[in-house]
Amino acid sequence: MSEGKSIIMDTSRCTACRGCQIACKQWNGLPGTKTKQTGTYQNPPDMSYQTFKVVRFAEGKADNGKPYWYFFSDMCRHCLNPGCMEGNKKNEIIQDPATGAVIHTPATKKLDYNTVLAGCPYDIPRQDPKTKELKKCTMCLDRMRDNKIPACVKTCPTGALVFGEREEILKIVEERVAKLKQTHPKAKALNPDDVRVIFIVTDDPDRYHKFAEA
Amino acid sequence: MTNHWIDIRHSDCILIMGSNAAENHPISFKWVTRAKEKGAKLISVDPRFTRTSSKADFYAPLRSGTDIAFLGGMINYILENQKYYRDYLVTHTNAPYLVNEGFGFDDGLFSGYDSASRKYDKATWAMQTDEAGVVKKDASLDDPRCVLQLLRQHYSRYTLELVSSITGTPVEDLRTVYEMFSSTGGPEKAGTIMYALGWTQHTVGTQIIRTMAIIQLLLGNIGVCGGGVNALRGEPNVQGSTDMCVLYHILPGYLRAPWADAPDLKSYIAQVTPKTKEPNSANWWQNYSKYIVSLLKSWYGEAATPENDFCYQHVPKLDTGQNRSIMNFFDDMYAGKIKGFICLAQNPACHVPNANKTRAALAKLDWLVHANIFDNETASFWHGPGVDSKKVKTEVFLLPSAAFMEKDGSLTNSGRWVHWRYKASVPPGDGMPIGDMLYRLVNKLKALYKKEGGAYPAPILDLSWEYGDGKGNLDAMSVAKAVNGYFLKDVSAGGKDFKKGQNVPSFAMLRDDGSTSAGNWLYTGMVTPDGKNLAQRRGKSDPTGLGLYPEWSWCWPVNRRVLYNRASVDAQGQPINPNKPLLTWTGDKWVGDVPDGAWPPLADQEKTMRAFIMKPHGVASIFGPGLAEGPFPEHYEPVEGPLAQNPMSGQRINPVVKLFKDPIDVYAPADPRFPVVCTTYTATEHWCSGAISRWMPWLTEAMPQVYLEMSHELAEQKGIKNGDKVRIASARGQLDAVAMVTVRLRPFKVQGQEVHQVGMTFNYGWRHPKDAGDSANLLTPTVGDANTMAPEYKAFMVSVSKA
Amino acid sequence: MSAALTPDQAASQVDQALDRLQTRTPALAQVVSAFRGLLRVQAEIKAGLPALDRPLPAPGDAGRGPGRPLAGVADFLAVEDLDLPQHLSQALGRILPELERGFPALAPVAEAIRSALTAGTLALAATLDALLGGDRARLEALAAQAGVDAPGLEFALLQAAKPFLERRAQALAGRLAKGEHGGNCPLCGSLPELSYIQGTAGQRWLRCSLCATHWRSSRTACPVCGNEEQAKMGFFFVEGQENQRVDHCSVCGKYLVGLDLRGQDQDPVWATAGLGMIHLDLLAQQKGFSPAAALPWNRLV
Amino acid sequence: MSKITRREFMAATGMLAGGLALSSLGVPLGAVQAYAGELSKAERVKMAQTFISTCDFCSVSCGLLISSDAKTKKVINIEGDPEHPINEGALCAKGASIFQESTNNPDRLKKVLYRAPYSTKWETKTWDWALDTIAKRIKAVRDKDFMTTNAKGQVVNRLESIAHIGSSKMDNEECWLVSAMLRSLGLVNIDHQARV
Repeated sequence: MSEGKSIIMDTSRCTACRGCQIACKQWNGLPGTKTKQTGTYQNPPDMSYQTFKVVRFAEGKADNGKPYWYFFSDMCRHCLNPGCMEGNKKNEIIQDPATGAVIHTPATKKLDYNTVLAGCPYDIPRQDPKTKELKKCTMCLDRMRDNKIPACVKTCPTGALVFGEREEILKIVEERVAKLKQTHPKAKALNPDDVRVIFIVTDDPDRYHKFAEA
Repeated sequence: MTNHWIDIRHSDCILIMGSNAAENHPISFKWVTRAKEKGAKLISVDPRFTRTSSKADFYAPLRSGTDIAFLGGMINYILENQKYYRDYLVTHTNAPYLVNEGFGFDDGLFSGYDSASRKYDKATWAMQTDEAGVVKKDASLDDPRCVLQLLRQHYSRYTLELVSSITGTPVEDLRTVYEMFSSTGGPEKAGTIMYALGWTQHTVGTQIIRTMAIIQLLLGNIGVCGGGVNALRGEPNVQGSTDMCVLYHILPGYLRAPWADAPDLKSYIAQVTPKTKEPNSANWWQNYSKYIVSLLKSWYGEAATPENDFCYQHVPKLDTGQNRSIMNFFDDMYAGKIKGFICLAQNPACHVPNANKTRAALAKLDWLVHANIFDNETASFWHGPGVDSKKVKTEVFLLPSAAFMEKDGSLTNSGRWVHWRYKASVPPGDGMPIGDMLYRLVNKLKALYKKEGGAYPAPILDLSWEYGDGKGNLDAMSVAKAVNGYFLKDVSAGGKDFKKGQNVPSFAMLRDDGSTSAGNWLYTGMVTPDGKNLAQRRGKSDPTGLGLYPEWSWCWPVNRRVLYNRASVDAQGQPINPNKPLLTWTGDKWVGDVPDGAWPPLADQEKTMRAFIMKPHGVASIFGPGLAEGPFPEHYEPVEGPLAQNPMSGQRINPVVKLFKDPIDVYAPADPRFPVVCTTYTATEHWCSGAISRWMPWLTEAMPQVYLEMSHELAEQKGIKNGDKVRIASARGQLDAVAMVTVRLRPFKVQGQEVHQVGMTFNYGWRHPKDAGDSANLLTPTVGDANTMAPEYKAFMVSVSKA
Repeated sequence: MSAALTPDQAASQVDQALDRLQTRTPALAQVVSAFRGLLRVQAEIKAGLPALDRPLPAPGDAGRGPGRPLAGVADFLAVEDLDLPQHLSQALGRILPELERGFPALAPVAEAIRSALTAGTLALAATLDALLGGDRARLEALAAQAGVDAPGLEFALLQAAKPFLERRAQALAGRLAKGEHGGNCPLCGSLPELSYIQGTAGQRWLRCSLCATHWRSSRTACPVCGNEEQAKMGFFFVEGQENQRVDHCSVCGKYLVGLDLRGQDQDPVWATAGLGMIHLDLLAQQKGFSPAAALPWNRLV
Repeated sequence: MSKITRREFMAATGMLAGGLALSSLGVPLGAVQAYAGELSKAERVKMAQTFISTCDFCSVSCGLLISSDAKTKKVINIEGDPEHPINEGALCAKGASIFQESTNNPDRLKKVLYRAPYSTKWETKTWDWALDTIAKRIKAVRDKDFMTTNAKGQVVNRLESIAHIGSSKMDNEECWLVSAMLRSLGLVNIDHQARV
């Protein structure tokens, strides 16, 4: 299945400048939430119905005893056959035929949140406590319909986020992983055949984020 | 910087130490990445594993305040393993110079130290000279009194084991860093250093940079593409504000401020003008008199005449060696000796060390004038935490200022490139550019003194001040032209004729007979004789292909993009590294970057000049007697460090550093009450004291509150979990913050014992946002570098406990 | 460039673009229908052309130096894989009915051209050479000889030749030097028809009004006269349609319509892009500015 | 533009074809003219200008293009300057936030504020009052404490009871003016961010 759009999130190029996190807020008109310092650079702490993208900071001790510090610009994977759709009653969660973007429509307020969440291997959907609607990244479907690229990709200064036809994106993923493997044997793409948003990592996926890989 | 931002891409090995480019100069990291894509290696040396370290090829930790030990070990490594570039040393440095027999070093002190006055008598640090006064040299570099041998002797004490036990850096890491960087020794490769406040903010700050300069000279990395000693300056126009010398000890163009023991211009010029007997030495500072007279003419115009020493008496004189830097006059302010304080676009209540003292000092003022674009902790000190406004007598004037995009003017970046910036918008409400405030204020002072007279009115009345646009506002372009300087009478120079009132095209044409003016000789040439402002240029040509962009903006001096570039060619004037031809001699002229002077290459014994034209003898100083604490950098512990003794010598701290005596200026070295080393730094999401960035909502969303980074080991010891509220206390003050327990900070093994290190941001202040926390400078000590008095924010002692 | 389209694909691409344009700005419906036929046919003709890639002679003085276009008229028209006069007459044959349908006032000109063609009194190659070389006298003489009103002949012949000129320019584009050029097309020397901003760096590109070549130009200088004084330049846009704008310059009195393509996924259909902004042309001309290059759809005031 | 010889292209399209106005080709323009008129009346046509500048945060001096409304002068957009050789159009997250340093940030200081001794609040004042008062304050202290000679009797002509700091957030011309003003007043307590 190589039609529709795809995005690369190449963690090896990300410097955690957090431009994507802020561009997503601005484009979707999401408010700057009141946050606290909880002992991490990562803020806001997690996704919510008001935060569709969070740059995750993960640190630990590498095999050579030196620290490592990985940055993971987390977002919905827009799966080819989305697990969250198992929670559908009629078609509250749809898949845009042209781009493949998975959209939680306002009708999701009728769904059982836990069933939908259970279907998602990446822990993405969040619920608005007041309206009960499920909210998440839309791959900027409105921008794509106006043949624009997603806001987060547009603002990324280092080329860590790339957008395009799925065919071309899969080729770029292959080239980048091959090059990275020369210096980082563990380099790999996460679930490239099941998801449209393909993360590239250079170490064990769970060192980046618990739900990095399905 | 000796080089510039784009030049970093030419480097084969980049050392980022004493700075954090990926977080604090993010776009400079683009050029580091370009260098890495061509195979360059990036080394990150920092007490903490930062975002820069996460992108480095090699990371090594070190304890705050031990940079000279770390770099001293590298000098020793370079010398022992013959990594140095011999011809470069012999040709361009004072390595072959023979030093007087009287010079020596014993147990941490150089010869000539007077412990009473805590100063050196530098007589014994002189060179051996022949009868004609020319320095004796040994080009074979073997004579035991030659500088290279003295250097070898001095740094032979910096063994890998001793350095490791001081810095806490594992021996293996030291060896790897030394090998990686010293591989750039010689002509084929170039290594560069990117440093910032991590180096300058120590009591040995200047000497840390001196140590790196020696390394760069040993490896032949100065004056070449991808080399140099490059400071990543923090503020947008800190280079310009330093050039214009808003500093007590220098006048615009780095001309030393006059001292009381130079009663007239002649004695001042004699005091400051360097002399040399060395052949082929341009000794550019011999032109000192032309620059000071041209400066006085730019200030006092017609009133400055040869008869009245060009108004030399109008300029205030310091007592010989008097130091009026910020910590000194805040000390006077705290003692009630300062009545008025003018503070423009700066937030001392947050960034001067020992904030409790600073904030108490502000309350002793009669009046405070503050101009800024947002309110901050300084302007509102009178209603700060724990302050009873009704008891504070200080009058405060808070003047709303225009931001940078609301006025015309120029700015100089770290790479000495001067950019003209255009007014794109208007300030809100009654906001006004600071330039306009100054323009109006001086006009009012002139009127007052003309009407009422007063103490010595002449300097105010004689000051040239016709910088208006005819409608009562400041015309920035007229100031830029005055800074460039004018011919004050018709003259022919450099084979051309110039009319009175035309701008001078180059500082080589400035005179000391009063026929030229120049507000800052370094900027002469920025405005052409026909009035064109070269800082506005946007030419994209790059004929050498080395990223010099000679037609983009203008850079001082005379648009030379890499300083000391004559060191990049051999005696015939051919580039020592052919694939980075910064400069080439074509037989009758130089091609490439603007050369450091048009003289032919060294082969032409008769007419040539040595590369280091700003140094009296034309060579760079491996042996540098100019600084206060010694011709060779020596490791001393921070004034408030963890160790009772300095493992290197009997001298625990810098022997010439100034200590403040007031009870509030307490220091607690090796004090069990404060066992943890602390350093301060900025976060990417904030900027300096946060006086601007803390007013931007989604920057505070990403970085909401002050935090303390600490190791897991220390956290366990104190029973602290990640996210807990902790209290950090020093001998001077305390502050609560959120604990960030991380693997990116680890305890150091120092002299066999475990020393803990923590770090925190200084970006916060009580004024805004409400719960963000206050300034880290409540903790920092009032002590500064022995030469510059840059405060020692980067290494002091604290205690950490659950709040 | 996207993979080569067949003539039908090219024509339907123009149709879809014009439909989208019409739904987004209904007021342009009549102008769109006037140009639809012409633009469809030109797209078909261009898609059907061979490579036209006969190399230019070694760059003589004419082809070098700033502001000097790469191609002289003769070299531009010299191709091996096409009989130009025959192609022009076929192209005219397909263009003329579209002109009659879209532009009623041109019916007599179309008629005159058809009869001149059958009578063999219209020297197509010579007329095109005179037109491109800017030789007014010769053009008027050839028009008179063919018994066709000169402005009408020039308009029709230029529209017929446009597909050829664009396809030929495509083949020669590889010879252009990288980096920035001034206001004139580096290939044929003509003035731009529109500008656009593209790429994360936000660089400005210009599109040639004659041969459709794209070249990079400074964002802070007037694309037509090169003026760099910011205060003498400006731009305007319609609130809500921020990705369309007009840049104007009071030094040369010219304006240029422009698109902000940053964040766009694909290029627009270039042939129809200018047509979608003629309300901006009108606003600019009402403010006293004149277009950088005269185009069929921008003489409005 | 350089002289183009006859054998090269002129702006061919500007020659005769320009003579055929759309209306003269029989294309009805009423709808377009009405639409343009409507846009102008509804003031949806925004006139603006773009100015060259550099970022006011760190000392890399990334190039900026600042666009502001031609009438209200309010900043409507700030982006990286694609032609600037150092940043080539790119900006870091802070540079991209500098829009909030403009008048679009409601917290920008707008009034001249004065706090009287022992007062608990700010009062609003005029510029003239403020600058007149400041000039008087400076003159009063200077006339009283001006030192012609030091303890050793050497001529010094200096004033030690007023101090100044600031600033590397000011332009070169402003820094030069303040340097000249302070020396003419005889100040020696002079410093700024370069040292801290």
